[in-house]
Order: sequence, then C-alpha cells, then structure tokens
Amino acid sequence: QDDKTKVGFVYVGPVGDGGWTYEHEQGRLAVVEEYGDQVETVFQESVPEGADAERVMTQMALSGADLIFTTSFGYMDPTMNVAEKFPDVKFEHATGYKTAENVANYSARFYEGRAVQGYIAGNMTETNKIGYIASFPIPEVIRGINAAYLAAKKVNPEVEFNIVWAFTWFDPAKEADAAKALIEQGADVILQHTDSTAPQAAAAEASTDGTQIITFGQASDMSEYAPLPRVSSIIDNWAPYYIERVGAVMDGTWESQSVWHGIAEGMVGIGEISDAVPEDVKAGALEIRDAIAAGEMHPFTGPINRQDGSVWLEEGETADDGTLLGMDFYVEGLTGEIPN
Amino acid sequence: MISLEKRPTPSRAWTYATPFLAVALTVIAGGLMFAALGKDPVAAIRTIFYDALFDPQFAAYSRPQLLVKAGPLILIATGLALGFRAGVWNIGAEGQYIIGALTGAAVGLALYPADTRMIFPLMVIVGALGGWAWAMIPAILKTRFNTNEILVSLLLVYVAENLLASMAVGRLRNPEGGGFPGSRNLSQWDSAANPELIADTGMHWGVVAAFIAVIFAYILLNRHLTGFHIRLAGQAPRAARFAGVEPTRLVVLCLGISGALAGLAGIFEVTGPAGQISIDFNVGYGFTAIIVAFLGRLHPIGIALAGLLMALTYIGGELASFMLGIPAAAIQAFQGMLLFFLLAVDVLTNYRVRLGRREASA
Amino acid sequence: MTAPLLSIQGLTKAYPGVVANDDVSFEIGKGQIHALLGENGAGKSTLVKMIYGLVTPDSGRMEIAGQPHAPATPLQARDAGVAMVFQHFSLFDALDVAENIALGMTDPPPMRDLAARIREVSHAYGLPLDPDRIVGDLSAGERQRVEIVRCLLQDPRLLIMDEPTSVLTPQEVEILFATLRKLAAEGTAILYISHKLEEIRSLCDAATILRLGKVVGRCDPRETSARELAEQMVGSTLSSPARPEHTPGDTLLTVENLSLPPAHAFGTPLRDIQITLARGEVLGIGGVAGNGQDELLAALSGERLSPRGTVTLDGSDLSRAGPEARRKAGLLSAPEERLGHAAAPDMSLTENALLTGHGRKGLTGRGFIDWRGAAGFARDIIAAFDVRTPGEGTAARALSGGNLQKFVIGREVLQGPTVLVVNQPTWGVDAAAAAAIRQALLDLAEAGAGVIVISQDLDELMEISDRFAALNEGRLSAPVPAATLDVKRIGLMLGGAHDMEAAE
Amino acid sequence: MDLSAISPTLLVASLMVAATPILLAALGELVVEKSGVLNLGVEGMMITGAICGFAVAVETGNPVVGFFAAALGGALLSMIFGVLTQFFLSNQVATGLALTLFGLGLSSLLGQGYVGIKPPSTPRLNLGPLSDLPFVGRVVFGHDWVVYLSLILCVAIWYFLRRTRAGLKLRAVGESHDAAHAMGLKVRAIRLAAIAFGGAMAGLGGAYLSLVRVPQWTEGMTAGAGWIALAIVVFASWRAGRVLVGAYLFGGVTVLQLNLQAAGVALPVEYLSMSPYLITIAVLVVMSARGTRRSLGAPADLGKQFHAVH
Ligand SMILES: Nc1ncnc2c1ncn2[C@@H]1O[C@H](COP(=O)(O)OP(=O)(O)OP(=O)(O)O)[C@@H](O)[C@H]1O
Ligand SMILES: Nc1ncnc2c1ncn2[C@@H]1O[C@H](COP(=O)(O)OP(=O)(O)OP(=O)(O)O)[C@@H](O)[C@H]1O
Ligand SMILES: [Mg+2]
Ligand SMILES: [Mg+2]
Repeated sequence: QDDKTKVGFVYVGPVGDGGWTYEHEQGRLAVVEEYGDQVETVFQESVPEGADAERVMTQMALSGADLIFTTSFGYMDPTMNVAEKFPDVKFEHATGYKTAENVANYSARFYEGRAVQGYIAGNMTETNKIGYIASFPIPEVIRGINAAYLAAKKVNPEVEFNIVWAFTWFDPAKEADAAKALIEQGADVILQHTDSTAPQAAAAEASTDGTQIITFGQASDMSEYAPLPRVSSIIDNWAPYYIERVGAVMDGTWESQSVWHGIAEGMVGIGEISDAVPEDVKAGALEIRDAIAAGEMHPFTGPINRQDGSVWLEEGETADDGTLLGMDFYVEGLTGEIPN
Repeated sequence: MISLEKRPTPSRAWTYATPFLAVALTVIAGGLMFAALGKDPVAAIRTIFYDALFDPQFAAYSRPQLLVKAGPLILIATGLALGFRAGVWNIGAEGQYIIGALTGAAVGLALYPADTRMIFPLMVIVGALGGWAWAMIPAILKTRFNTNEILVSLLLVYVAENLLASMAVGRLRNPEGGGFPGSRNLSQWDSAANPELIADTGMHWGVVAAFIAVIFAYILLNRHLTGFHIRLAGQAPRAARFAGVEPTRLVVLCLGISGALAGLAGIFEVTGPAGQISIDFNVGYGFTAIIVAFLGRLHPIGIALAGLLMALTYIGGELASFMLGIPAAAIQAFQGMLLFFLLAVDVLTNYRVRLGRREASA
Repeated sequence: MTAPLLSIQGLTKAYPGVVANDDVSFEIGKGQIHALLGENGAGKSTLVKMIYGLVTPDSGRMEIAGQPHAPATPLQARDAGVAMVFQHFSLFDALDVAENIALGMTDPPPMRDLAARIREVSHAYGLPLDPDRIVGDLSAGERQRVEIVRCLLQDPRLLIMDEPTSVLTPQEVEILFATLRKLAAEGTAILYISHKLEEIRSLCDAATILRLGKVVGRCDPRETSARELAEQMVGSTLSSPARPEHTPGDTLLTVENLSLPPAHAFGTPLRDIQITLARGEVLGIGGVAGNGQDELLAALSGERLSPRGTVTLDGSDLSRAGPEARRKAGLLSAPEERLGHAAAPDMSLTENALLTGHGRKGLTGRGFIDWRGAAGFARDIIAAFDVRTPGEGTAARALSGGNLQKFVIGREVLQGPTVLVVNQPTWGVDAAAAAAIRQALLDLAEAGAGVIVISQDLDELMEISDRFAALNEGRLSAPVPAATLDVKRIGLMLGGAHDMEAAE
Repeated sequence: MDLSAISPTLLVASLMVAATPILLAALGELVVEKSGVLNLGVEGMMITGAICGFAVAVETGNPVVGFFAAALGGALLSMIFGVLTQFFLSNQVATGLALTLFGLGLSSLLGQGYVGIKPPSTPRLNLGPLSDLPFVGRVVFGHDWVVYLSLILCVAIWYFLRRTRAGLKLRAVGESHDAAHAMGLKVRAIRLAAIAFGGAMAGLGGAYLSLVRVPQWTEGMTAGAGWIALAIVVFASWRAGRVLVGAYLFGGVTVLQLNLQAAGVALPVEYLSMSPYLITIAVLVVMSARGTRRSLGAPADLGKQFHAVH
C-alpha cells in the first residue's frame, strides 16, 4: 500500500449528464488538480441507488479508498451500512441527513440561488407568468419554488407561478415539452429544477417571434445558451468542499460533520448574469447575492404565510434549518397543490 | 459458400461448448474495444471475469454478491421462461416487480412498528399477489378482449414507474425522514427484513426463492403434465387445443406465475438488498431477465447459469470500471457483445455448418 | 413423341442420413403427361424441387429442350419455362388471389391487367376465380385453383404437379384433367405426382417409379393395373383390407341437431347434423375439403363445445365436455393435419404419445408424468403399426408423412376407443401404408368399436364404410348403405345435390 | 385553473413535434415487422442515431448531413441484428434486447465529447404567407422539414406496402417465408433490407430528438421512446396510417398532460403523467374488442426463424 490518499466517488448518473453528476465530476477533477500525485481518485458512474450502490461502495472500500463521496440522496442508507463495516474509511454523503463517526454529510443551500433567480425573474417578466419545471415533490424542490416565488413576488406583486411536475430528474424530451407547454400558456420566464438543457433550447426556439423567453442554468452554468435565453444560473460548485475534505483526510484532521453550505462558502455559485438583464436588475441581483453571502439577508424572512393563509414566519423572523430541510408546503400566493 | 443444415437433434456437445466459445470471442472483441479506448485489454478482461471471483482483495465480498445480483434475475427469468415457452409474451416483468415491492412494502409499513415474525411472510405473500395482480391486467385483457399482452404489459411498466415515484414521495414516504422521498428502511426493521441467511454468502430469501423456482420450473416442465402442456402450447398451439389445453387458462397461468415471481423478486429486493422504496427503486431487472431467459434457452438450469453469468458481468464490470477507469458505457457495450456472441454461436447447437454446397454430406 | 423436353441424368441428392434421390434418370417428351410414382419418402418431391430450382442437386445433369438446366433459384427455372404446383400449398393467406398469383410470376403485368387475365384464363380452363378474394377465405379446392392458374398464366413448357388432386371433388378432378389434357395437346409437358393410381392410369401416358430414391421401373400406366403399379412401388405384393360381414350392434354415438357457427372468419358453420353410430359400424363421411370436415371433427373431439344434448356417447351427454373428458369417456379422434394438430412437430414420439394417451393409458399420476410408461406406449405404437423411425425419441417432424400418420392413428387405436373419429386418415399416404391404416380401422370396428371416417378419398370410403353420408356446406346428408352406391352418385351427393332425399 | 390558456393551435403544433421521433421509428419498425422480423432493438438504434446525427451535425455544422449520418448509423447498428438473426438464426427477441443494451453503451461512448454542446439548429421552413395563416399556418405550414419528411414517409410507406411489387414481396415474406422461398423470393435479402431501413428510420427518429426536439446530446436521452415506437406498431395493427394516429395520439396525450398541469388543472399529477400509457391501453382494448382477427393481424411469420433448405 503506497501512501497516496485514495478517494472514491459514487455517481448516480453518467459523468456526461451535463448536470448533477457532471458537476461532481468537476469537483473530482479539481481534487486531482489540487493534490496531483498525492491522491488517487476513482469513480463509478451510473450507479443505481440501493443494493448496487452498497456493492460499489464496498468494493471501493476494499480497494483501499480512504475517503468516499456518495453523491446522491438515495445513497444514504447504503452509505451508512458500508460505513459501519469499514470504520477506517471516511464517507461523505451528499444531500442526506444521517451521520456517523465516519460519515459526514454535506448539502448546498440552492434556495439561496433560487432567491436571486426569483428576483431577476420577477423583474424581467412581462406577462407576469413564470413557468417552473419541477422534478419530484421533495423538500429540496419545494424550497426552491418557495424561495424563487417569494423573491419574485417582492419585486413584482402581480407575478404568478405555473408549476409542472415532470416526475423525472432527467428526461430531455419531457422537459422540452414541459417548457413548451409553459411558454405556450404565456410564461416568459422558465425556471427549472431538472437537469437537462432541453428547456433552454425550447426557450431559445420560442423566443424568435417577438417575445423573449428567459431561462436560468440549473446545476451547471449552461453558458452555451447565454446571453439569451439563459440570463444566469445556479451552479453546484463542489470543488472547494472536496478539496477541503480530501485535505482533511490527508492531514488527519477529518471529522464527521453535517454541513449545509451556500453562497457564502462557494458551494452555490451564481453564474454570470448576462447583458440581457438590465443594469439595475443586475445590480439588484448581485446585491442580494452579496447580502446572502454576508449573512445579512435570508431568503425566508417573515412575514410569510403558508399557502392556506396560516402564519409561518412573523415579521422579521427567519426560517430555521429544520423547517427548511423538511419543507412540504407552499407559501401563500402559490396556486395548485403539491402532488403526493 | 457456407450453408447450414438443421441437425435432427440438437448437439449435446455444442450445447455445453458454445457458452465458452462465446466468452472467448467476447474476450477478443471486447479486448479490441478496450484497447481502442486506450485501456489495457488484458487487465480489463481479467478484472471482469477473474478478479470478481478470485482476486483475494475482492472475491470474498464479490462472490456472494453474485448471488445477490443473480437472485432476482433468475427468479424473474424463470417465470418469464414458462410464459415464453407457452407463447405468452410478458415483457412487463419490470412493472410487476415494482408493484410486488410496492404492495408488499405497503402492507409491512402499515403494520409498523409491530414486532412479530408474521410480518415478513405476510409481506412476501402480498408482494407475490401484487405482482400477480399486475400481470392479471394483460392476462384478462387478452382473454376477454384479445388485447396484445406484449403491448399492455410493457405500457404498464411505465404506469408502475409513475406509481412508484408518487408512492415514494407520497403515501409510503418515511414520516421520520424529514420529508425526503423514500420509505422507511425495511431491511433495518427486524420484522420486515430479508437478511443474509448465512453470513457472507449473499444468500437471502430471494436467492432461496430463486433456486426453489428453478427446481419447481424444472420439475414442472419435465415431469408434470401442466409443464408438458405449456411446452405443447408454445410449440404447436393447435395440437395443444386438441390435447385439451385451454389457451385461456394457460395465459392466466403463465402470466400469473411470471407476475407472482417478479413480484416476489421485488419484495425480496425491497426488504433486503435495496432496503427501501425509493423513486428509482427499480433498476431494470425485469428487462434484463428477458435476456437471461433467452440466454438460458428458456431452460430453468440454463437460466440459473445465465443469471450468474450476467451478474458476473455486472459485478466484474463495476470493478473494471472504477479500478481501471473504464467508462460504464464501455462495460455496457461489452455486455451487449457477450450477448451477441452467445446468441450467435447458439446456431452451432441446432445446425451443422457445411462448407460448399455441392459436396455430398459427410 | 418427339425429342425430349426435359431430360434428367444421374441426379443425386443426399440429406443427412438419407439419399433422397440416387442416380435418377428419365425423360419427358413435349406434350407428354408423365407420372412420378413412389411410396412416401421415395424422393418424388425432392426430385421436382431440383427441377424447379429450390433444391440444388449434389450431382447429375438436367436439360430442357437440349439446353443445360441448372436453376439456382425458382426464378431461373421459371424463365426456363418450368412451373410448379406444390404438394403443400405455397400460398399467402393474408394476400388476395391476384397478389398471390403476381408473386409467382417473374414479370407480372400491372395489377388491373393481371386481374382481368386471371378472370379470363381461369374461366377458359373451367377454374373460375375472383382475383380480389383473400386467399385465406378460400376453400381448399379454390386454393388449389389459385396455384394452377398461377402456373397457367406463365405459359409453361413443363408443368409440375405434386399431388394436386387430394382436395378436389371428382367433378373438379375431371375439369382439371380436361385442362391438363388440353395443355398437353398444346404441347406442354406435365410431370404429375399422385398416390391415386386410378387417376394416373386415366391421365398419364408414361410413368417413372421411384423407390428409396432410385428409379425402379418405367411403364405405361394405361396398360398396367393399379395393383401392379403399387407393387412396383412397394417392392412386394399388396393385400387389400379384408372386410368381414357383420351385423351392427346397439347404438354408441348419437349426434342430434348439432349446429355451430363458424369458429373463425374462414370457417364453415355446421348445420343441424344428425348421426347415429352403432357398435361395430364404420360410417364414411365424404365431402370436398372445406365443407365442414374440420368443424365436425372439432365438435366431436371436444375442441369445440356444442349445446347440451347434441353429442351423446353410450347414453352420457358429452356436448359440454372438453377433449380430455371425451377421451376418458371413450370418444377419440384423429384430425387431418398431422403436423401441428394431431402431433407436435418438434416433440418426440414419446411426447406425442403422451399428448392424447396420458389419460386412458394411465401415464400420469397426480399430474406427474410417467416417462417410462409414455416411451413404452410409443414403442407399442411403433411396433404395432410398423412406424419406420429410429426410435421413440425421434421428433415427429423427422418422420415421413405416412409414418407419422400411422403413428397418429395407432396412438388412438391402441387406446381402445369406444368410438373413433378420423379425418383424412390416409391423406398423402402411400398405398401400403394406407392399406395398413384402413385395415386397422376395420379391425377396430370388428372388435366392437364405432368408427367414423371423414375422407375425401371416395375409393377409400367405398372400401371400408358400412354406411356413407356426404358433408356439404356444413350439412350432412342422410346416410345410405355404402354397397348401394357408385362413384357417380357419390359425386352428386358431394356436390350437394339436394335431390338425395328424393333419390332415397 | 385556466384552461383558456391552452391554445389548441400550439397544442397541435407541439404534439406533432413530440410525436415525430416515435413516428419515424415506428414507421421503420412497421416495415421490419411486415417482413416478418421482430426487432426489439429500436431504443438502441434510436439512441445511436441520436448521437451519430448530433456528432456529425456539430462537426459539419449542417443538420441535414447529421440526419443522413443518423440514418446511416441506425442502419449499420441494425445490421448486427440482421446478421445475427438472418445468418446465425439467433432468437429475435433476445437479439433485439441485446441490441438495445449495446446501442445504449455504444452511444454514450461515441457521445463522450459532445455533452453540453449546442447543435446547429434545424429551422422551421419558411413558407412565406402560408405560415402566417391562422391555425393552419402554424399547424400545417409551421414546421421543420423533418416533420414533413415523416408525414411523406408515412404516405410513401403506405404506398410502398400496398401498391408496389417490392412492397408485395416484402409482405409476402412476412406472411409465409416458406411460400415466399418456394416462389423464388430472396427471403433473407428482403428481410435484411427491411431491417436496415428500420434501423435508418429509428436513427432518424433519434436524431430528431437530439437535433430538434430537445436539442442536445445526453446519455440515455431517448428515455424509452423506442419502446413506445414498438408499442405503436402493435397498436396500429401493422398499418402505416394507424401508426400516424397512434404516434400523434401518444404525443398528444403527453403534451396535453403537461399543458393541463401548466394550466393548473386540479387532477393528481401522477395520474396525469400515467395518462399517455393508460389511454393507449384503453384505446387498444376498444380496438381489439371490436376488431376481427384479420384487422388485428400481425404478419403470420412475425418473429419466426427462416432457414431455407438446399
Ligand atoms: N421430453 C421427454 N421425453 C421423453 N423422455 C423424457 C423427457 N423428459 C425427460 N424424459 C425422461 O426422463 C428422464 C430424466 O430426464 P431429465 O430430467 O434428465 O430431462 P432431460 O430433458 O433429458 O434433461 P435436461 O432437461 O437437463 O436436458 C430421462 O430418462 C428421459 O428419458
Ligand atoms: N430438407 C430435408 N432434410 C432432410 N431430409 C429430407 C429433406 N427433405 C426430404 N428429406 C428426406 O428425403 C426423402 C425424400 O423426401 P421427399 O419429400 O422427396 O419424398 P416424397 O416422395 O415426396 O414423399 P411423399 O409421398 O410423402 O410426399 C425422405 O426420406 C425425406 O425424409
Ligand atoms: Mg412429396
Ligand atoms: Mg406426401
């Protein structure tokens, strides 16, 4: 056994998905870049959640990995199981909530980025209709919808959200159809919480005749659609975290933790706001970004009511992480029901 | 000019030799592909076929995993093969697998946190019934309305997937899971768990069920009149009717058995290796099992072997993938090649190859 | 006779384990109607397939009108002026008549013109056809016409017919023969294969006899008796079935007011069928193919159920009983189509013996199969009925037609039926095998069973029936004693002459 | 809920786009099945077409060349199936499934350098004032050339199968390969040609996804469209016209359910997303229950092995 630190990554999709897994792969490459010969990284792509994940993690542990990043929510229980069998191997599980002596978890406050998006969207919409392509009705997604809506509503009280649940993280054709349906019904801003660039392309196509549709990159920058229709993006930037944690293993300072990083820590990035956005809106958006980063502002600051009109947050009150993590309700003003 | 001549009876020798020939050809073709991708072909092939079984670092763990991976494949394929033998085309086992897992898990979760030995058996029964019931939809539509069962069973897979997703984020969601999708972990609840029966063998109830199914199917097909009728109906439907076989009964029987076995595979998986109902709980066992069934030449023993081979390519493929950095896609293509070669060389079992057309037969 | 049109020299073709044609040589003159005779498996079909380019000979030469003839495909054979009517229909059920015919032509005219020509030619030869009908809807006789018209449209120099008459009425046979004679007179050579020796005697002017792939004789059939022909084919002397005198016993089977709608789009309904069958009696049912034979057999075998009270055996009502239950009660049957209906082609003889025999022969216990017993039963059939096969493990498809037919009949006979219903028991079977099968049926009746023989072979029915009835468009005429009939009258009955009752 | 927000014009126009990939693939499979061959590898051929078309379109900057490449790629891949089933007499069901597995793997290998790239666009045809007519302008005259090609192909395939001698031969081979062989038709050659054509059509369908409908390349992007195409052929009872109906019905329900969601219709979302499948089944049941045997008729020799004896 050489003294290289071996780091494993378990991916839920192919590294070529251009979204979620792609960004984690960028994080891995950043680790290689940072530590060069001192690390050896291995990864396994397209690992289904469940039994297969458990096997892949075990085999990685057997192959001598010191640290394993398991990058999908569904890997949580398998990670816990395998970690129990390999107390000397460190595990980092993304987007879950369980920890152990040798299991840390990490997640990103994407909703902070959603607030910036919502601000731009609310300012830019002319039809006051914003389309939202959602994947599954889980807290992560619901939180994003709420954050974006609150920010948009603040700058544009007339704004209305039309939400389509695609029930998939990734089905380009379906996402394209969903985007088209929303655009055809008058939405001129499309927000997405699914991973493909199909909605961007649909928006680009629909934009030709007079009306301009704008979109935002999701998971990755999707800059190939800038400056229009993509006017900005939320970028998952795992690199700083991965570099830090690998470093911690190397110098023996690794400890289990549970982190929820946002714009401040650089885990959530706001992609370049294109020139298609008017100067003042751009400035406003950057201001929000910086305020959030500085901890001066919280996207969920009262007064906020739940959809049914009951009070959630009093004036000036900010949401606690517990409620946010398990968010299963819409805020007041959103129409429709969360499917379940 | 090469021509083929049908053998009066299939060749025994080739029946056993062809799988090896196919593997050998795959090794060559796959090696070329790995080399073209800039990977060491020898290392890749060795990792796929050898390391998973014999490498001291992995074998102790991987070998039992072979059973874990092959179990559901064999269980489902055995059921499908009965139908395929009878000319009943259930290609929706994936859906029956999902529904089996959903119904079984639902019953278990409804009883949470009761602590009794009866829960697991109950879940297994309900899971089998769930798969059975889902397969009865194409069966009844076929017998009542003459609707094509291939199409209906296939479309129902998508319906089942939608149901699964909505259950995972809805009804069956773990109330203590902080709103995250997915059910409680069943494998961590003793009353519902399907644990490893003998430590480090990978043997769980699903694997036991798979082997029982293989034996059952073997006896059914070779020793029992019902199995004889199944084979008869597939080979000569009119003769079957003349013999007194009710086609309707057979459709219901075969779809029922294959659905129930797929459902069983689902419930064993969700209570064991997978542990919980999640949005993407199904990983394509139902479709892969179709290939396994045909690779095993629709023969129960053949299916058991084909299932194990298939599992080896998955597990060995994973090893090769992360040890050597081979893209998962290349492993998939490699599996495809193996299947192609297995299917191609099968011709030697049933046909004699003759070179030249004008020579008298040897 | 002028210079030969087709000359064949030393043609040899071997299949694994069997030499189908061994150094065969003969010639056919222009305008000659030449018979090719031989037992089942003698190699007749193989020979003509080589002439038609479907099978490539291992060695030997062929010439047509002096030109070498070595067709690699049927297309080349057709270009050389060869046309062929196949032993097994080579028709496409889902296509219409015109499309079927177009497919058999090298260079067909546009569909509209072709349809007109089909009408014209088929009428000219007395074989009227509607070009727009779907072939699957046609009766067997009409399907045969399609094949023949397909050949006629090509103005062939050599017309090959492989057992064409087995599905035609005597009247239709007459029309066909007239057609063939006309063609011959116009100079077309005809190579004619049939097991019906009387037909050959009346039609052909030369004959080549094959046995085990070798030419064993040539003769002028007009001057040779049917018996002599048969003996040349078989290579030994033949005995006709013996038909002892007997008095009918008590009634075994009654069919009353049996009516059934057609089972499928192409089927024939059964209309008000009445049958009584006595112990020891053979009832012959004649009729042209497609007039309800299959349906009648299905209604008796239990493949189709009929209203209560329509089928009664020994006093018990079997109308609602399936095939298994009927077999148990003693009502057995053997359908016409051997491969795929009476027997499963890819299954062994053991398995095929089990197919109908498991109940009466006690070959299963609580559903589990006694394979030893089944194999034993199969061996018994093979021995008792002289089925020529390497053993009971052989697949049914590997048997020649005649041998498989013996096996199928034997399987039912050896189960000791109370009543046995057979459809076309000797279809396409050579003379010796046919005689053996008929004898077995007579022996069965002798032993006290009732036998119903549905057949299109009138000679056969005349030979073995006690009483005779005709099936026409799903209606069964009242039976008449066979002894009182002659072929002409039967022909009229078959054609549906409704004056039958009046004639009584 | 605001149903008035759903514009029938746009709905029809977008369902045509949504249906085109499955229409193309299903038409190809129709021809294959008519020749008596059951190729379950449509998904694999589609995705191979998707990447071949995408890569070549990106490299050449010309989507038309891309579509050609896609057809070629699909056809080449289908030849693996063709050789295995026609020469090695392998089981068609298993070989087709293996082809899908292989195609998915191959396509992601080929596509490794093409993630996140924008392909050259395939514009709507500009038919001048015609495109500005109300409703028809958008629905009839407002599409890209591939949509028209798919419709033309639909008619052409109908014509080919029903009216031409080559089509007659192809159908004959599918009905009874033994009889066809006895008639001197080259059963294997005809089937191989049909398989290649099916592959090319599936390739086109895939390329339509990656070049027009989505448009981008991502692994596994066909996401089951090939299976739907297979289902549509059965649904259509092997008729070109009904393939069109089936594909548009399926595409229509898919698009409609998203529109209904976007309009906030208070139906449970999960039932809406199942609806394309459930409605297809329902229509099939109604058709089967009423249809006669022949109107449902699959080619009689579909999926059977052909082995000519010489
Ligand atoms: N289909 C069959 N026909 C005749 N005999 C059979 C058949 N199946 C099994 N038997 C008999 O049962 C006995 C045991 O057969 P076995 O169970 O080994 O079946 P098998 O088909 O020969 O083997 P396998 O299925 O492994 O190829 C043998 O003596 C065999 O003759
Ligand atoms: N394709 C084949 N493969 C193997 N053997 C064959 C094949 N075709 C025919 N034979 C064998 O060749 C011999 C001659 O068959 P052929 O069909 O020519 O006989 P036939 O005289 O036409 O008989 P029938 O009167 O029953 O039609 C038979 O033993 C048959 O089993
Ligand atoms: Mg013959
Ligand atoms: Mg014959």
